[in-house]
Amino acid sequence: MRTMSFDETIEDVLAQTMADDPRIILFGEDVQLFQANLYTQFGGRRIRDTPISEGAFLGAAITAAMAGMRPVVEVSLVDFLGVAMDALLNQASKLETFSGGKWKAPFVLRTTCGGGLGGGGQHQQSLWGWLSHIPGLTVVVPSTPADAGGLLFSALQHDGPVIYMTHKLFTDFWVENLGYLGRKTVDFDLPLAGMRGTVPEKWEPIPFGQAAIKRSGVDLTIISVGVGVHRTLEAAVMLEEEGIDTCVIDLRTVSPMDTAAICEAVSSTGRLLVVDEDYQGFGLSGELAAIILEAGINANYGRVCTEKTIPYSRELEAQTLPNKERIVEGAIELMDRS
Amino acid sequence: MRTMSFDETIEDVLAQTMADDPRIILFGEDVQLFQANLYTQFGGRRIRDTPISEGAFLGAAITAAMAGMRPVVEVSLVDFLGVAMDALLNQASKLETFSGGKWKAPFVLRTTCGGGLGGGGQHQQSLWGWLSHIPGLTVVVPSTPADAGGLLFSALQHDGPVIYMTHKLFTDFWVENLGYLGRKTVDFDLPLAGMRGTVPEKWEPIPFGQAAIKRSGVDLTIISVGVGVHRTLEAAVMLEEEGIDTCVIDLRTVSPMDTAAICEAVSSTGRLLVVDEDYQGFGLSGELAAIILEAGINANYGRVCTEKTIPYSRELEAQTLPNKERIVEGAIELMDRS
Amino acid sequence: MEPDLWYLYRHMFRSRLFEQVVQVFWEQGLISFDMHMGYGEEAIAAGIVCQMVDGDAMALDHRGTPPLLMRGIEPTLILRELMGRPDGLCGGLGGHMHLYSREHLCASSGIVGSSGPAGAGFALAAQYLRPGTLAIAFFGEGAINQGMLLESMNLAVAWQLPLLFVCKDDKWSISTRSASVTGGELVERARGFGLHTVEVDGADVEAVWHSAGEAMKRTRDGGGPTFLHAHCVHLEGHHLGFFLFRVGRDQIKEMIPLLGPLLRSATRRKGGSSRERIRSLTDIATRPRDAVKEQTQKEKDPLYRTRQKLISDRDRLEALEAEINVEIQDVMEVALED
Amino acid sequence: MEPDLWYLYRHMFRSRLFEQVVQVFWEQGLISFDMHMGYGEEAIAAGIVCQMVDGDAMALDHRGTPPLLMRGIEPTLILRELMGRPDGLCGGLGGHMHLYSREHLCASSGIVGSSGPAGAGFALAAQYLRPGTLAIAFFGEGAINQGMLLESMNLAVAWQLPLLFVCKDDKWSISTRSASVTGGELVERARGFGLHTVEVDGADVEAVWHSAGEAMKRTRDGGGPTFLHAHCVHLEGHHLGFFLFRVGRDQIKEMIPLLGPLLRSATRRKGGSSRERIRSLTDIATRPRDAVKEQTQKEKDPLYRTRQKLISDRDRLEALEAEINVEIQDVMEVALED
Ligand SMILES: Cc1ncc(C[n+]2csc(CCOP(=O)(O)OP(=O)(O)O)c2C)c(N)n1
Ligand SMILES: Cc1ncc(C[n+]2csc(CCOP(=O)(O)OP(=O)(O)O)c2C)c(N)n1
Ligand SMILES: [Mg+2]
Ligand SMILES: [Mg+2]
Repeated sequence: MRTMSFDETIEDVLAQTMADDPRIILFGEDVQLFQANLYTQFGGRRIRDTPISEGAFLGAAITAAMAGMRPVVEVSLVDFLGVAMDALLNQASKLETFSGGKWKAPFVLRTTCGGGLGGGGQHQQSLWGWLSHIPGLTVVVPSTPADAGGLLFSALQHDGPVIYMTHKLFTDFWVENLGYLGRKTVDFDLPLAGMRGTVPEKWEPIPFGQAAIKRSGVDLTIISVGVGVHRTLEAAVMLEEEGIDTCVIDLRTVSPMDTAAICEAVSSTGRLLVVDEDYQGFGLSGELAAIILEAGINANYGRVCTEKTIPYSRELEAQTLPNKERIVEGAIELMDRS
Repeated sequence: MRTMSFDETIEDVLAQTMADDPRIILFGEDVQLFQANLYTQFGGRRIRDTPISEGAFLGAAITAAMAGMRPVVEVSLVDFLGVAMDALLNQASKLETFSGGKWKAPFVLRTTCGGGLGGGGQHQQSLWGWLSHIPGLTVVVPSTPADAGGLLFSALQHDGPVIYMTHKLFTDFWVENLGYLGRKTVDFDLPLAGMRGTVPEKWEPIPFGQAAIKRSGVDLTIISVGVGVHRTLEAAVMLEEEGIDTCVIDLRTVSPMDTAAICEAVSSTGRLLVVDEDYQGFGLSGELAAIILEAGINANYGRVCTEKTIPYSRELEAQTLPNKERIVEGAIELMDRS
Repeated sequence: MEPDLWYLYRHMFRSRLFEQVVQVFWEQGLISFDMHMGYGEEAIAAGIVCQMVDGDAMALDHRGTPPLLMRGIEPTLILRELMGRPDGLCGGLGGHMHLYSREHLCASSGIVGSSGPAGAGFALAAQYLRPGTLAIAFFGEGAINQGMLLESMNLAVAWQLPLLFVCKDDKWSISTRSASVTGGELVERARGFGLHTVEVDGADVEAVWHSAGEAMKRTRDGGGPTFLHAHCVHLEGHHLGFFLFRVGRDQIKEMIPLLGPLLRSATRRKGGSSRERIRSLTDIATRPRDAVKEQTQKEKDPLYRTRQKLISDRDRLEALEAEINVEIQDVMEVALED
Repeated sequence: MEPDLWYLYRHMFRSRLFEQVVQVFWEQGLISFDMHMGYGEEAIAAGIVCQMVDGDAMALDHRGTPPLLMRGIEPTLILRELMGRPDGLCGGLGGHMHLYSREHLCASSGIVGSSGPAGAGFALAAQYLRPGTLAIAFFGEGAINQGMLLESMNLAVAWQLPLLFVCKDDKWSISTRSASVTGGELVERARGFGLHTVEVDGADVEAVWHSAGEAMKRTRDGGGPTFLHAHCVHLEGHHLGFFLFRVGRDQIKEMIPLLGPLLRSATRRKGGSSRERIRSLTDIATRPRDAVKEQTQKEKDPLYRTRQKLISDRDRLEALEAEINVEIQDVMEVALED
């Protein structure tokens, strides 16, 4: 076991797989300097800066993959996918069906998501549930360095499009470059346990659709993903003090989802709280409700999500994103209900 | 009461409101010929053809609205919004929050949705649940001429962005121009009761977020929207023969949703089947599950949705979209479960 | 070098005959939705595709049939795909706007402009995996206002991609005169992005062959991307059964049912000035006539033009045509087999 | 007509001073995220905005402060907005990338390129509601590769919108040299869309005033849209605390922690050739230095340039500066009040 930061993990897996597989190239805006180490090792032919043309270069990643490459394409923030959505909605996701199962596009779209740095509503969305609505896309949201590495390793071997989402707060790079920016005068509620941690000596793929049980408990199941997992784990400690024993599940991949693990955990506690930094309506929290109802599980259910556009003000932002306090409150409310 | 087709209804409301309100202009690809009557009455200054630049002209609709106009912007099929999603995801939906509640963009995005004409997976998506995930958008999906008129009337008075979706199968225009195309050799399963019907002498706005109870029943609640409502009503007749008494609810607006009506109907029957032509995962069907669970309603739940990319083959298409048979089957399964 | 006109004509004639079968099948209801024909652009396809080599790739728009045929894809597979048969090119799942052949590196899409990014991705893969090969992106002049296509022109120049952009300019996008929604001259626009450019009469297969050949040679040699602007007509208009053409061809029969509503609109109380109304009416009356007239000029039909050059050797010509007739007859019969 | 240089300088100086307060607040942690400054583009803003009249509109990018100030928006409101205060311009909900003023018809967005469509919409409304007024769209040279901006250039020409496109070209988009990802010359590109074009030294406020004035007059008179290409620098680089500038300014301190990983990457077994690696390392070492050097040339600082022209009347100059100093001091104090 080694200890690594989230960023180092991603770089390590990329460096290793790129060394082994010449079909992997990486492109996106500013990647040469943002990924200076990879740029140094692999040079400008395999690490390419792009124009600010997400529609063109994400679209190009698809056919490049179809023609034998394994592109890793970076769109710095998931919010920017609005200008390139056709590539996901109508091209990448549909290729396998349209070609009668004969052709697939193995590329990885790396992007960051999530809030907590005071960046307002247009630079801090999560959107994993939104993207998962489209059949044909794999959506990955790791919450620890070990998961980040194992899931990226899988993504780079997967035969279809994978959207690999990194929450900004996990990465020293984005926390520094959108948050601190050299200052000591600002403070962020960082999920430290997700930013740095032990990782295996040798990378092994983590299969998609396999949730991680982060904590077992008998009173209540909380399901989350990304930074929400860490907020939930902190809340679970507080809940323990209230005598509430919480089971915490990290989905790790939003699409596909680990239906079996979800159903098992919820049916054993009889209570489900979803903690989701993505928007509340028509997303992950709803899908989880449907899954347990479809399975015929009778459970108390609540959700702590982002209900509306994220405000810029740090104070309002903190209230809008799922935080410890809201989670504890939601959990207690759920316990009281029955 | 008058009898009108779905198309005539929309034209009638537009003609009336455009005559009364000079701020209403209409633009989109081919609207001058697709809306030849309005073009004749209002001329090329108010009915404008656009280049195939959905990103630019949908984006322009927002600021035109902010600056005092009331644009009706047409994107012929909802699938094409992939190329213009930024305008919805990051601009229109967020303006009200970003401006501190001081500025809104009153425009109507008219688009068509849905399948059943053998148009394959890139021209027949529904996406109302997907669009509703984004806070700040109103999403309207009428299923009768009367609702189409009343809801369009409301949309044209609303102070924020409204996505007004017309299912292709309701409109003579699209059924002819994407389906029959002058042929008598093709057949479609048309929702006749939604294509033509009585409408009020004088248009009255229908408030958003008010579902319609299309049929009452004590055994099972089926909630749907768009053409699904008609498929469900047909299925309800078949279910009646099986001795199952079905309550059918037409949401009419997907965002906002009529939570009260939903909860009332589901708690009285104890069973909910969602019939949704949009994709199953992370969408409307999930949100409905969450709503009833949040309300503490204990219900059997099932869903009949579009589970994957819509295939081109007419036969496979018919199996993929929610059809009578699948609805009946889903309903019986739900009845059997308890 | 000079092109082999007999060879080119063979391909063009074969494509024309094959599409005539498609048209018959479509009229019989065996093919659904708005079938877009390549009638009229055969010379562009032939002049380019006949110079492609193993490893070259193509990104196609909604008129993919002629290039696919000329590239060597089994006609029966295409026809069966259009019929939605499981033994079609894509298992009947793609349909006429989504024709794929992995072995020939051909992809299509029904989203206007998406062949730009798709071509760029193919060309990118060519740079790494198949030096000396190239990609072709086909699209119409209407597509040239779609952002992602414009982006991909820039991307191709920035990355010096081996990519030939082929704009098949029939002056119309559906019912819109493209000039009325397009600024500047297309060749100048492309040059403004730093592309090599060439303009050619797309009905003259030899001219296309020459200018495409030169551009393809340059791009294979690493000389960067080219924009080829080829003028053409579409003998059946936008798609089979297109209303503009039905009206334009049979004004009396097709216009009469439209007249009542049009005249009612023209005389409604509020609206545009009478000058505007008259202008709209004139426009509505002339567009169909003009469209048909422009698209069906004999001397712009590449088949007619090329045949004129070969007619002196009538025996050879008739033998060739007879041979292809037999082939296509056979294709038709095989396609109809169970 | 000649510009009043004193008047222009007043605006420029006031903007500079105000932004210096912003910088101090940001350094103190009172403002979050990546604050983008207008330092260096004051002459472009002043030369244009000072010629705007009532009813004119502005679509701004991520550097909105100078134009907003010059347009007459209360500086305290802006400052408080940047601080996320409820009494800010947008109630603290928007933040520095989303500054709106309804009464001044000003809108901003942090999505690169979106000021194109936004400007088009404002201009469209002007055509209907406020003939003789116009809209300005501000953006950087990096944005010119974003599809929706390119689309809006075409749309503006097609609709002859009263719109002035202002490209503030600092040669850099974040850490990328824009020339390395951009094909052709920008002015030629714009001309290829049919726009009027003008190129100007953006550090020369009189030159900007003249060329913008002419373009604005033409567009007010219905002469169609113009593309104004203005060269400038950004004294603080992409945003405050930007790593490229930190490294470029203090190579020793900032580069040292990066060196270890860089050298390890440079010497890893597999990867690029040693020539490629050396090229990458050189690039990484030179980009920061070049960026700082290019952006901080005194003679490209519009404040310095303009001041030189006024310095002969030192008393008046100092009085003016003192007066503004007092105003901005006051703004700062008021902004900090509860
Ligand atoms: C993004 C998008 N917008 C609109 C459409 C609808 N559409 C299909 S073909 C077409 C016209 C294309 O015109 P052009 O590019 O000139 O090709 P042509 O049909 O004339 O060959 C349009 C608007 C679409 N498919 N995709
Ligand atoms: C669609 C989109 N892609 C990427 C970004 C990230 N981004 C913000 S500013 C910027 C560079 C813009 O460069 P330029 O247009 O030249 O403006 P400058 O910052 O140099 O003034 C980028 C890439 C974004 N905000 N939006
Ligand atoms: Mg065309
Ligand atoms: Mg720049």
